[in-house]
Amino acid sequence: MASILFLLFSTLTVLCAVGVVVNKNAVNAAGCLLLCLVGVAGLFVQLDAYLLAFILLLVYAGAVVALFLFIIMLLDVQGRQSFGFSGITTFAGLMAFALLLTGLGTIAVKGHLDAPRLNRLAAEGANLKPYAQQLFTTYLLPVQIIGFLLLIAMLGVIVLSKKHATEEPAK
Amino acid sequence: MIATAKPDLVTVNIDGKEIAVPKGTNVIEAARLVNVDVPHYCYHPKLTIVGNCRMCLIEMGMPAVDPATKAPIMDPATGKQKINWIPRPQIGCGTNVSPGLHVRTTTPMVKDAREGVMEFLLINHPLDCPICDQAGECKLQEQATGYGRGYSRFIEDKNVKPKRTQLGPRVTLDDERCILCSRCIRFSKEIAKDDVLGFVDRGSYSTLTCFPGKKLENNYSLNTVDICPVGALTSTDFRFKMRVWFLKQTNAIDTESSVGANTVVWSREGTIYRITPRRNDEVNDTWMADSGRVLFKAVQAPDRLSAVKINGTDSAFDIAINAAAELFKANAGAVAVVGSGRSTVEEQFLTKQLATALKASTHLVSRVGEGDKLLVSADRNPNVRGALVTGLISTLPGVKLVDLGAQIDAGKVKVVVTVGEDLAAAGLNAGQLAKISLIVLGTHAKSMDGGAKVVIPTLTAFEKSGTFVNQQFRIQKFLKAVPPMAGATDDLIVLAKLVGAAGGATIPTEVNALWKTIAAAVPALATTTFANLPETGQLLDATPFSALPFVEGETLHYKPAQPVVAAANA
Amino acid sequence: MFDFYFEIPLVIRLFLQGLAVIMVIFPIAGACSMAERKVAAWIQDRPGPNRAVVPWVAWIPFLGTFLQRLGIFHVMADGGKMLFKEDSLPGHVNKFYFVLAPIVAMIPALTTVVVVPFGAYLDAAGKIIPVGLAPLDVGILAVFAVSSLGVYSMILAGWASNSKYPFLGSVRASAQLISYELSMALSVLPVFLWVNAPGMEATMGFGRVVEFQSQPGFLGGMWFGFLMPLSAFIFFVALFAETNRQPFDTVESESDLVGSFHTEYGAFKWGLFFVAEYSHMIVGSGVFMLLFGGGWNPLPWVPLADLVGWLAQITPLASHPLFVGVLSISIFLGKVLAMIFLFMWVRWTLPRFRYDQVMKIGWQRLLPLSIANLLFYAIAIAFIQK
Amino acid sequence: MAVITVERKPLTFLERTYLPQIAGGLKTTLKHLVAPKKTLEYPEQRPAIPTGYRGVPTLVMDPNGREKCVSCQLCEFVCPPKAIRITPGEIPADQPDRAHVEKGPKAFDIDMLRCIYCGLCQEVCPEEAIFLQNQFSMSGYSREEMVNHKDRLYELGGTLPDAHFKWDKKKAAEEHGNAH
Repeated sequence: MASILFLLFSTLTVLCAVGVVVNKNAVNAAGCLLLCLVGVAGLFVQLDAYLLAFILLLVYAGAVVALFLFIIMLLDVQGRQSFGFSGITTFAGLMAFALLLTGLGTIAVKGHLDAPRLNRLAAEGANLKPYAQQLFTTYLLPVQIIGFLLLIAMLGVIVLSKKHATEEPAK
Repeated sequence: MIATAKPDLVTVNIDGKEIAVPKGTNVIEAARLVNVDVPHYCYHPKLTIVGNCRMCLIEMGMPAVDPATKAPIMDPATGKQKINWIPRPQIGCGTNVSPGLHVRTTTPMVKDAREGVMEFLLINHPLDCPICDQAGECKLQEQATGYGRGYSRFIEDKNVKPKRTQLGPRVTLDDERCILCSRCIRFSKEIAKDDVLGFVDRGSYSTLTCFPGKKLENNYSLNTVDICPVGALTSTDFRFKMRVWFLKQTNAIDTESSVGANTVVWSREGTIYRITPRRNDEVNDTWMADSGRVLFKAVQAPDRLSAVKINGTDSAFDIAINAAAELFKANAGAVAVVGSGRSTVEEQFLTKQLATALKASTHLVSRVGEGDKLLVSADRNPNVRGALVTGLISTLPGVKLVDLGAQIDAGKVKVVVTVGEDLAAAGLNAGQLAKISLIVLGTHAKSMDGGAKVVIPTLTAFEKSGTFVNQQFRIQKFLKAVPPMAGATDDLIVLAKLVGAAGGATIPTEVNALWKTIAAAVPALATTTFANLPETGQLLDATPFSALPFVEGETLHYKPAQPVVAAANA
Repeated sequence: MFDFYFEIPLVIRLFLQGLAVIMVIFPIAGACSMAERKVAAWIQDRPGPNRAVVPWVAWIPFLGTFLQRLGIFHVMADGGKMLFKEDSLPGHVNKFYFVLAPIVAMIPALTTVVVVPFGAYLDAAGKIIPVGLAPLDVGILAVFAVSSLGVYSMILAGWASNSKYPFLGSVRASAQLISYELSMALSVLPVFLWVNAPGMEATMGFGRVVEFQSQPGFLGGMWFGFLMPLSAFIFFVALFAETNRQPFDTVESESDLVGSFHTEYGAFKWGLFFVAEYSHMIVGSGVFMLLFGGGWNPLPWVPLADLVGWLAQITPLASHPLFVGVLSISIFLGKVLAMIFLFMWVRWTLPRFRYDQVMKIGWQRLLPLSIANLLFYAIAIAFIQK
Repeated sequence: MAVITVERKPLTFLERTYLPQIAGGLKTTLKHLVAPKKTLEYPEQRPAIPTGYRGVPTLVMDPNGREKCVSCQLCEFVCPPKAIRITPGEIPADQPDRAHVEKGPKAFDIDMLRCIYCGLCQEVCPEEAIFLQNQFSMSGYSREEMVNHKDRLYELGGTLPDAHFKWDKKKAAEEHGNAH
């Protein structure tokens, strides 16, 4: 039962992940991304990590991808010709590939988690407390810094988008 | 002051406006020339004047002259010659103009007089306008509106007189509506020369009736209906059929004989309801024969042809034209064309073109009856002279198609195109008809349609525009009154297509465009255009045909140029 | 007595339970559309739909007429119409997403029910056990997460319709839903701060919340709606916005957007959108009642257990788990339906906000208010529960 | 034109929350929710038709049950949308009670898809034969059904009192003979 579900969700996730990259139609790609996230959430649920699953859904599926779609539709980018690889995109792609390889290599080499730790995670996975505790103790500073960075970014976006209004004299 | 009169004109003053009119004109006609309406009932320009309706009362006066010295008496107030106004109103119809005559039609006295006359005319009138067929063209309605007082003081019972009296086969009389103008009586006596009508009894018992043992049944009886100013005389045929205000009037020509009486066709939504005469003082005055008024019934006759047929089976127009073309090709040089004196000038022109293209002989069917010396002439074809003018024929047609019969018997003719003519009735026998392939353009089913190779339905004179040349060589136009019947095709289009099928040139089929072609091809019509043809027609030069023995005798406004050749073949 | 049921394999049992819940939710959502018409009519001094009738029901002397006047059969007539009328597919639409959108609308609407408990029973120990398909620890998060996916149906429907008004509607929808999700989430946090008292196992489920509202004592028996009125208010307002109900139905505003995202839809696909909307309302009302309205407790300070105790004095049958379950589910359903009536009542009372007003209320009023509310309760709870 | 500047009072805090107004509105609607219904249940309950109501045009009979229309076609003439179509006909002389009227409609059609209920036909009728009465619902499944023929028009119109008895007087005068 569990393995069937795992296979189902992992297949869905992988196929949709490929779909995000391969799809020329931006709306289809965003749809694939959404399904991909749902698949990942399903995998999380199987690990009894309900909190992660639903936060993933709430933040990424519910809000971020919705905004993606929103912008794709507003800009109507789907008819555009795709750009070829330029120097910088090739470089970025290679970097991303290298990072992916590194990650996979790391998991392959030392990704094996010992059973007691897994069990402990499984027991606490469904519970809020460990997450909260970690967030508000060990990782308080990073969380705050990241939050602050996001706030700055948001302010920057607002300032940039408001710039037009000041440039064009109001009548 | 009064201007010097021209030799044959007299100058009169009507409502302050001076006008020179011919001597002998009465005041109503003179006033009409200065657009002053003098209301009248009994007066009719083509009938004698009796002055019995008293509606046309006017105030009249003459310039004052000193009886002793004959010197004009001047009015010190205006500095003009004084007018001696007659203290009583005078009738306009019975008063002929005289030099210096002064007429007033708007004074209180005239107004009072008219109101009085109207009141008397209306006291016994049944006021049944909702039922009356004259409503809408009734002089009594018009003048009650224009000159009446607008209300009735008559509270007594109205007179009762016979209603629904049949004066004759075509005329119904409602005596209650009669205002005793006697127009009908005078018409019967003077124009129709059939004195059958008269008044009986006196006072308010006066009643119009036929003389004992007589009936109003002459061929001009319906003219009494036309001239009746009220709804007393009504046409039995048109009675209660349709209100006149719904009817569209289209100028037309009576097709029953070569007189070419001018008519108006009254129609509504494609249905013709009646035909009335149209005034043309050169042709028919204001009259027409009863027999011409029922011709419209042919339009919706049950035997109207409505389907193109090839060998008796329904087909399509283009296929029929192709079939005709094949017949023409297969029998080149053995084709004859029978035109018709009932066709319009345009159709006869196209028939001529067809004959030329086919190198065919042309024939015309003659119809001769007895002329009634009034408005029905001996030649019952309306347009034989059109065939002469367009060159379709050069001699008058024989009574029977003897030539054509002989040619068929001799095998020289194998295909006959007939334009609206019944060849069996025109003199071909069954054996001759069996030998030929017949192409029929016709409006109504005829005896030989079953044997015809190709039948193409065409239009009656009411469904198309065109021209006729009458016995006076007067070319007169008529217009399309109702839309063509479904399935029938305009003769012009059919003929033009046949000309094309025979290998001739393309000819326009729209009347105005066609007339340019006709004007170019026919010298006698070189200056004529359809659009500019006057309502009263245009006289053509008759001299090239003066030697021909026309059959018509004398009719109204027509005298034969030479003694009538006795209708030997009649 | 029901042992045979528990012998059925779990998967099938879950499937049956899910089906049962859907079989309840779906007709209620359909009936809501009828109720909406009736409420609208009553508020407008009209009798409302009262004509349709099934013959053999009409023969029942009193009840038949009553049901007919109530318009019950119009639901069936409407459903039949939706099913059988021609389902047109406009030529200019993106067919795949056009068909997908109403299906996507149904998924979150029916999935969220899974984590919402809708009743309770007393176990052998006399402990209240919530009844629900999947009582998760993270219940409220699951509801938020899954219901946030509902926006996709509107976005897809609007975009796939390939027409002006639906697209504008879908753009509004996505912005509005995302805007009010923030306030909504922040408004419920004080409740969970309160129920996650020190020393207790951390949870974001609904069971604990209802449990907290069933305690003895003045504060204990008080529903959170009274304890945290501002939270309840913010949640309530945000709920209107999230379900696109008047006065926040700018998404579907007929006067300026024709029909918004469902302009191009008809027949059954259109009906699915409506059922989804009412399902959202039902689930939203349920969540509201669980969090702020005492869940299946009949009255404030009168927990379900007390009621069952009183009834058990009359008849011992009252303490049977089945009876308690039915009783609690009825109470809860009654509350939910009352809440839905409130939705309708508001709809036929208030005019629609302008879109800029909606955004202004969301970001400039409700969001600061909910943050202040959160801070206030965080500090207050910190003091109380220290 | 004088411009009156109306000062807009600033809203109080409570007003700016909209809440009192919303509560007031809910109160109003709640009252209506339980208030008695004000609508008519149409097919069973019919509205009272005021006098002078212009419903479907109909033909009426006189108190003797004779048709009043003499097919003068004035209504056909005046009808703005040309909804009326009359075929006039002669009343045969063998109908003793009606022959003196002479003329009556052979066919009388009113196309209710064209009729605009303007009432001009009633106004113009010299015989007071056509009335726009209180019939207000016309429905049918086909265009043909929506054309009221003569029998239907009389069925709808019924008999109306006649103040004039014009034709009876006419008949009496005829029977009485000359009125001298």
